[in-house]
Amino acid sequence: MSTDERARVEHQLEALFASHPPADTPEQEFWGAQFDHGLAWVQFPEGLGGLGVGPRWQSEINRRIEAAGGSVANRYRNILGIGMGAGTLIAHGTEEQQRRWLRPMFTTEEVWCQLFSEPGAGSDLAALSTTAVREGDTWVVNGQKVWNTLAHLAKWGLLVTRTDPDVPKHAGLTYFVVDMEAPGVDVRPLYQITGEAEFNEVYFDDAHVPDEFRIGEVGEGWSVAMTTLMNERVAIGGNVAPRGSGAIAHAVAAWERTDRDDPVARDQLLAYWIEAEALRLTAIRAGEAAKRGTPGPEGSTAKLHWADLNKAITSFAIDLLGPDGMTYPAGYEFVRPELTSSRTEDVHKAYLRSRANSIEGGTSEIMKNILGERVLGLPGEPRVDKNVAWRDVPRS
Amino acid sequence: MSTDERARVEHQLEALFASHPPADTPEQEFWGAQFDHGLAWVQFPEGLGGLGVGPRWQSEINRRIEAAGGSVANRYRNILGIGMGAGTLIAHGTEEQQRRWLRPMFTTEEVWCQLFSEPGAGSDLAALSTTAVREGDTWVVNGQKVWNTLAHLAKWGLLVTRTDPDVPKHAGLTYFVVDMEAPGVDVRPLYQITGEAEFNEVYFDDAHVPDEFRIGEVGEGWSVAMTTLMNERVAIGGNVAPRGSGAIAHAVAAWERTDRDDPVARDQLLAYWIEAEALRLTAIRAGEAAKRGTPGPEGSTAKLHWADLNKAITSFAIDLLGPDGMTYPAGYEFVRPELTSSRTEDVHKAYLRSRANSIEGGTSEIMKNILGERVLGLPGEPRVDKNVAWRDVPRS
Amino acid sequence: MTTDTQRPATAVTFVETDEQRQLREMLRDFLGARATSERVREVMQTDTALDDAAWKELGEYGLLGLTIAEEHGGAGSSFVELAIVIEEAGKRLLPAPLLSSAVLGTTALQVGASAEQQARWLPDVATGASRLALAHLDERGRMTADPGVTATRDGDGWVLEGAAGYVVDGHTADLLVTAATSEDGLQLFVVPAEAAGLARESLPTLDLTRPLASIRYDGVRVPEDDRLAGEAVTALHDAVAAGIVAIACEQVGGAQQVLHLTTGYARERIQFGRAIGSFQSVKHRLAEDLVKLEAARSAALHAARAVAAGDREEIAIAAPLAKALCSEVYEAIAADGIQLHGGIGFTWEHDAHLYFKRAKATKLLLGDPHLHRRLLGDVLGL
Amino acid sequence: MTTDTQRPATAVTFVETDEQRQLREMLRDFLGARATSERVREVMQTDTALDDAAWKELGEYGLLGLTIAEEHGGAGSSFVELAIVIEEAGKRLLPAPLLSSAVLGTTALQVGASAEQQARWLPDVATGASRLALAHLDERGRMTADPGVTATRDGDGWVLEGAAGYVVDGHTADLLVTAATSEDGLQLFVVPAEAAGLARESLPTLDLTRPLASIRYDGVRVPEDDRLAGEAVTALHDAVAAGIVAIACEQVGGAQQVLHLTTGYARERIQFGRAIGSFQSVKHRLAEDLVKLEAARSAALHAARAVAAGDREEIAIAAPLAKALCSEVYEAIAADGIQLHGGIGFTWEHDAHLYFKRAKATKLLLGDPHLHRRLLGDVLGL
Repeated sequence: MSTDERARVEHQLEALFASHPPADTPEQEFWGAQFDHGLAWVQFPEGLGGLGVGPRWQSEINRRIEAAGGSVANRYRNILGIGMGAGTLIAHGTEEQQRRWLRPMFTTEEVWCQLFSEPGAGSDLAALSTTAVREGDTWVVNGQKVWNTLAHLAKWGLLVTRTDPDVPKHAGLTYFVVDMEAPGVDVRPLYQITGEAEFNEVYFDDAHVPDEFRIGEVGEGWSVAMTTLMNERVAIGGNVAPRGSGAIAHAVAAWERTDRDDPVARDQLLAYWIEAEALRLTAIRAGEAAKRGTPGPEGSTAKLHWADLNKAITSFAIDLLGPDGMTYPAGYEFVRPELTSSRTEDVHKAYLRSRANSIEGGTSEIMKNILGERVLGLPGEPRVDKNVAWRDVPRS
Repeated sequence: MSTDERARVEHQLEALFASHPPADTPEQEFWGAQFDHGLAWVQFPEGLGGLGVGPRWQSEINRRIEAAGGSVANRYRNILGIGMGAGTLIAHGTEEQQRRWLRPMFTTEEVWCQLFSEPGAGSDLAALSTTAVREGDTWVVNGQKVWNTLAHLAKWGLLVTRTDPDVPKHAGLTYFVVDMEAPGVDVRPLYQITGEAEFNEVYFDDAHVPDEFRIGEVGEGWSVAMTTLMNERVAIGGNVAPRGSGAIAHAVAAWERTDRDDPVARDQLLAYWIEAEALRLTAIRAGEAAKRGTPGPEGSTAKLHWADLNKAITSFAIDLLGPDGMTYPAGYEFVRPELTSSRTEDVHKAYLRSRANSIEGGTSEIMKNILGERVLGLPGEPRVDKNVAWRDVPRS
Repeated sequence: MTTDTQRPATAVTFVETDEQRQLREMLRDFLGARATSERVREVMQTDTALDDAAWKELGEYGLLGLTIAEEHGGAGSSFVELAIVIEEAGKRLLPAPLLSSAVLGTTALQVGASAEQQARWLPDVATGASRLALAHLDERGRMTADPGVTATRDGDGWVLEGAAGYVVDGHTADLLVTAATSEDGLQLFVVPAEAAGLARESLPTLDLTRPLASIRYDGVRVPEDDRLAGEAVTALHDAVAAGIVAIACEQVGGAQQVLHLTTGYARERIQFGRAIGSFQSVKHRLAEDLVKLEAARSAALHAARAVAAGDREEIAIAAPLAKALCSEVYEAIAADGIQLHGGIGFTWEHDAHLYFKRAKATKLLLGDPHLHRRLLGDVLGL
Repeated sequence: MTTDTQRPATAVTFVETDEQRQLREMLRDFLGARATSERVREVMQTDTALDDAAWKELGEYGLLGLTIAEEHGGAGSSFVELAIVIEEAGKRLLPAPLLSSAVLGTTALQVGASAEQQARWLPDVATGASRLALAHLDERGRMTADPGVTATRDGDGWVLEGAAGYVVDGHTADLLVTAATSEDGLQLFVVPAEAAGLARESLPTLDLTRPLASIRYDGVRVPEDDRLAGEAVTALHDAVAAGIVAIACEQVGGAQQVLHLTTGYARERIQFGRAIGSFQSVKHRLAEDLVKLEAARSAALHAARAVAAGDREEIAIAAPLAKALCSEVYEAIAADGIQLHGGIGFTWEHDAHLYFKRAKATKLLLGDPHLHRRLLGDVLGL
């Protein structure tokens, strides 16, 4: 079966490369052909960008495309669609929805964004209060979403709404795809402490969403949203950076700008270097274990460790700069950065940007709950918001 | 009134010193006379060791006695009686009980101990399960207490028991004085990680306590116990140690045994020195504020800060010793130390002993709850043990 | 450890007089009304980043010359009062040159200038009509290095050449108290900002509420009368010591305000049906921050009292101690301020980042904690 | 940073073979049954503090000569297998001279002894009949100092004079691999414990499960045949590197066991009607400990693989990295073990203190984290 899968993949790759030489075909045209050959999401059904084979072939396909001079940049440019939306559509969408949205998503002709978090629903996402009220075949949406990467470029949004406030919070949610260009949808830049607007706020004021854009059943929005968030983890994973790269490179560079004669700073630098390298080794270990199907706790500790270490190391790098650490050479420019500025080359910006590492994608507090409860098997806390109608639970 | 109080105190002091010259009178005899002159607990009623004046005179009286060559060591030798038991008897005891117990307590003829904590009731003291069952004029006590300083020397114990398991935990407690020499009371040394037994375990096996030894009403044990614990804080307070003393002195001494050429260790030493000095200044500030009747948060932070800092500094001192830190020169001797070994001159022992600082007298976790809720005004957690009969609350 | 450092610190006391309490309350009201978040943000994004209106009002209230003698138009109060102003201003991130003019510049003149010189300059400083800044670092901003400016005698006066870096409020000062090396050693000169040959450039700062400037001296001529007549080394040393203590007090004010904001948020922000402050992860972090804050406060208050008492021996211990500790405490509490506010704490619109940046910038200003620990160790003989 | 250190570490992998997994499970069962808390406590309070029965059994199972070649009676396995034994023994605080004999002593002989010498000594080491210890520190126990022993030629042999300190298991070893300075530089000698002029003294140790001894050499005569024929400096260096990595593996085992014990307690201990592990203060602390443990485990496993591969360039990075990190992680987790157990964790009867003491003692054994960070910095050119 595995050799059979290999043969099918090889066959399609050969055909794709023959008809659309990766190095010479315009990007979007190539991605369209890649989709048509079932090499976009290789585990998806045939006709929907896949071949119905094991997902592990995808990384090999991507490597081969890059080796042949092609691009896989669509995966980054439309990360929320390709990485998270597609899997959600496959799991919960109708075939019509899948046919409508998957191909232009993969070619990046239509960019996607995610509309989950709200000012009042961060860690407690299921408490969200953006409402969708049915009027015949349409839903009328009101409320506010926040932390929406790419929303200003997106054609489509993955939206979770509250459709029934009279049941416990997880039970009253419904999931939609929303047209970001529809009337009543207002996207505003959200400036962050770096002076950049990597994220947006999205306001809904009587925005209309046709019922045919609903994903999953009414009231099933939470499980659809969970599918999206599961896909997030898969989308992010991948290669482990080389030794000495990332935040520690900033600290080493800052150290090399000093007279390199302070043993106290050197000791701290080395302590961080050690921790960064140990975390890198852990990521390799987690990758090996995941490949062998024997994932251990090391996979779960990495995000938490990375967030806290990143913050500590970039802050230390600024300290190493001494008086220059009081400056912000790039200035606060109030612009939108190219993509996310998480991996910035500017140590000052990296320092400020890293503050969000322990907030975005699950705060460190939530990650510790997860580690404590799911990995260490510790009991949960008494819950005051279970089995209570959403409208009766206190909210801020 | 204050000048009147001064005059009365002066008068009694003069009379005491005249009849019992402090330097020439045997200790216990002097303390008996001090009691009879109302100078034992000056705020207590006349005839019960006091003069009914403000408690602030006591520290001056103690100073004067010491200056005159007398001793106030009874306050340390019988700390649980004089410091905590006496106030409890005054607040909740009958006059007969006060007359019976206060004088020999003050002279140290009868040493007292406290029997509150249990293996299953540490931070959650009110969950204790040692039972007292009434049989006519006697109560039959069964159960186990732990962390009982001085219990092996004590004639009397301050005991909290459960007398009604069918009401919520705070409501079913009753407080007694128990004769430590009575049948059914078994005191065993509790060895700790230093190899010493500073504490005891006390086992009750059908021990009989006469009802006349009950302090307060049946079911009122919690509020009586709170009085005892309030008195604990007052008993401990007092003078602020000089700059550079305490744990930091161990670290400085250890540093001075090194070649004093390691800038990294020096930086850490100074960071601890700074923190220790800031904590010392905070204690002075808290004392001033308390004296002026305007206590601030600084009074509440000191215990927590001290515990954690003490542990960190003594551990660092051991590190400074290098290979010698792997030794334990005193050996593990399984003896009872003189008094408490909290202030030991031996850095190795101080290091091990300090581990308990963040556990005894309220764990650091409980102290943080108190700071967060009482000082910062943050809300408490949902409680699962309120308004539930004690016997129905889960216990370990 | 030498025996000197073992001496009981004679004057350790924290008692605040009624007047001091009233001063603090007055400032709390004044700054609460004037230095609002909106106003601070408005000012910090201007070129000068100086709240002129608030500055004038502070001058009218006599708060800019608190430590200046009455004969020079000041209030003749002590450094403890000035520290209260600084602490309260730190709570509100007031963009005003208190540190540069009322502390660094004023102290340099008080210690280094002759009576005649003080009479000439200090009255305007006390009213706020003239703002001082201290230019004593080289372009790399190092404390230990010689200043980047040299002074050469030229007839009756002097010519200054070189550059000074990281001058706090240097771009809005009227008089630059400039440290320069001459043949006779270190000298301090009072140089008008508009002097010929003097050029100023603002630096892009991490903390927009505290501007920094580079100053170039290109053949700037200074008359002998404007060279401070006293001991320049002592004057500079005392000015920096006072500055360090003032920063520590400012840090305590800022840290207290962040903790206040964050605690308030934790009481009100509800997730999972509960105020987040009821979760131990939040509650205990805030409790730990309170522990740190109270230690920092003790250190800063004590250092301010040592400066007020002019107790050089105690200042040598208390000042680096306060700067090292308060810097780290402010940074930790401000970082928690962002984290515990969650996403909103990472936005530009929320104030958490303003404190976070002020904390980092003050940590690195006039010597980082590591440097101050080293200085303290030298004093203690450790 | 030099380019060398940038090279992709060629052999970074953590895959465990089926045999390795089986070995680990076998040890878990064996030690779970043999090295119980009662047994460890019984042994640690004897004069030798050596579990003779367990030692013999380990020898019978062929676990004492895992890295010794089959021709010398060993198993011919790699250091990865030995590291598994060490890690599992660390979990149980097994009082047995694995580190001293199977790692330090064995490595020194493997690298420094001639084939004839190895054939003479290693077979007995592999069975456990002969126990090695490495005496290479001076009486103050410093790694950087010259050994405290000097060797002088005397006819066909040598005479040793001086003292060695902090010799792990030195009081129960049969053969003391002794580092001494001679006219020709450093030499290693294999000295029988019963040699005339050799005196041993046990030190009172913080960690009763790992004995230390001082050894005095008072004119001890050693034949030339018992001087290791190879490069003494290399042999000592490799022995210490292997020892450092072994300690890191032992630390990971101990830390894991403490975390396991503490987590179990947090699940079962009820206060305020709830398991204490449901409180975030406890839950989050344990989660943070898990994060540290997994990082430490990666570092130790990788270092063991580097030793197994004989990749000196990678060992130079991986060994100090692992020792520095695992030392601090074990100490932190063991300290939390006491704290989270509350009062019972402070008693002698509970095992928490045994791990706490082992953690501190291993932190200081063969160089503390600070030293290893410095060594790493030198290798990395930082």
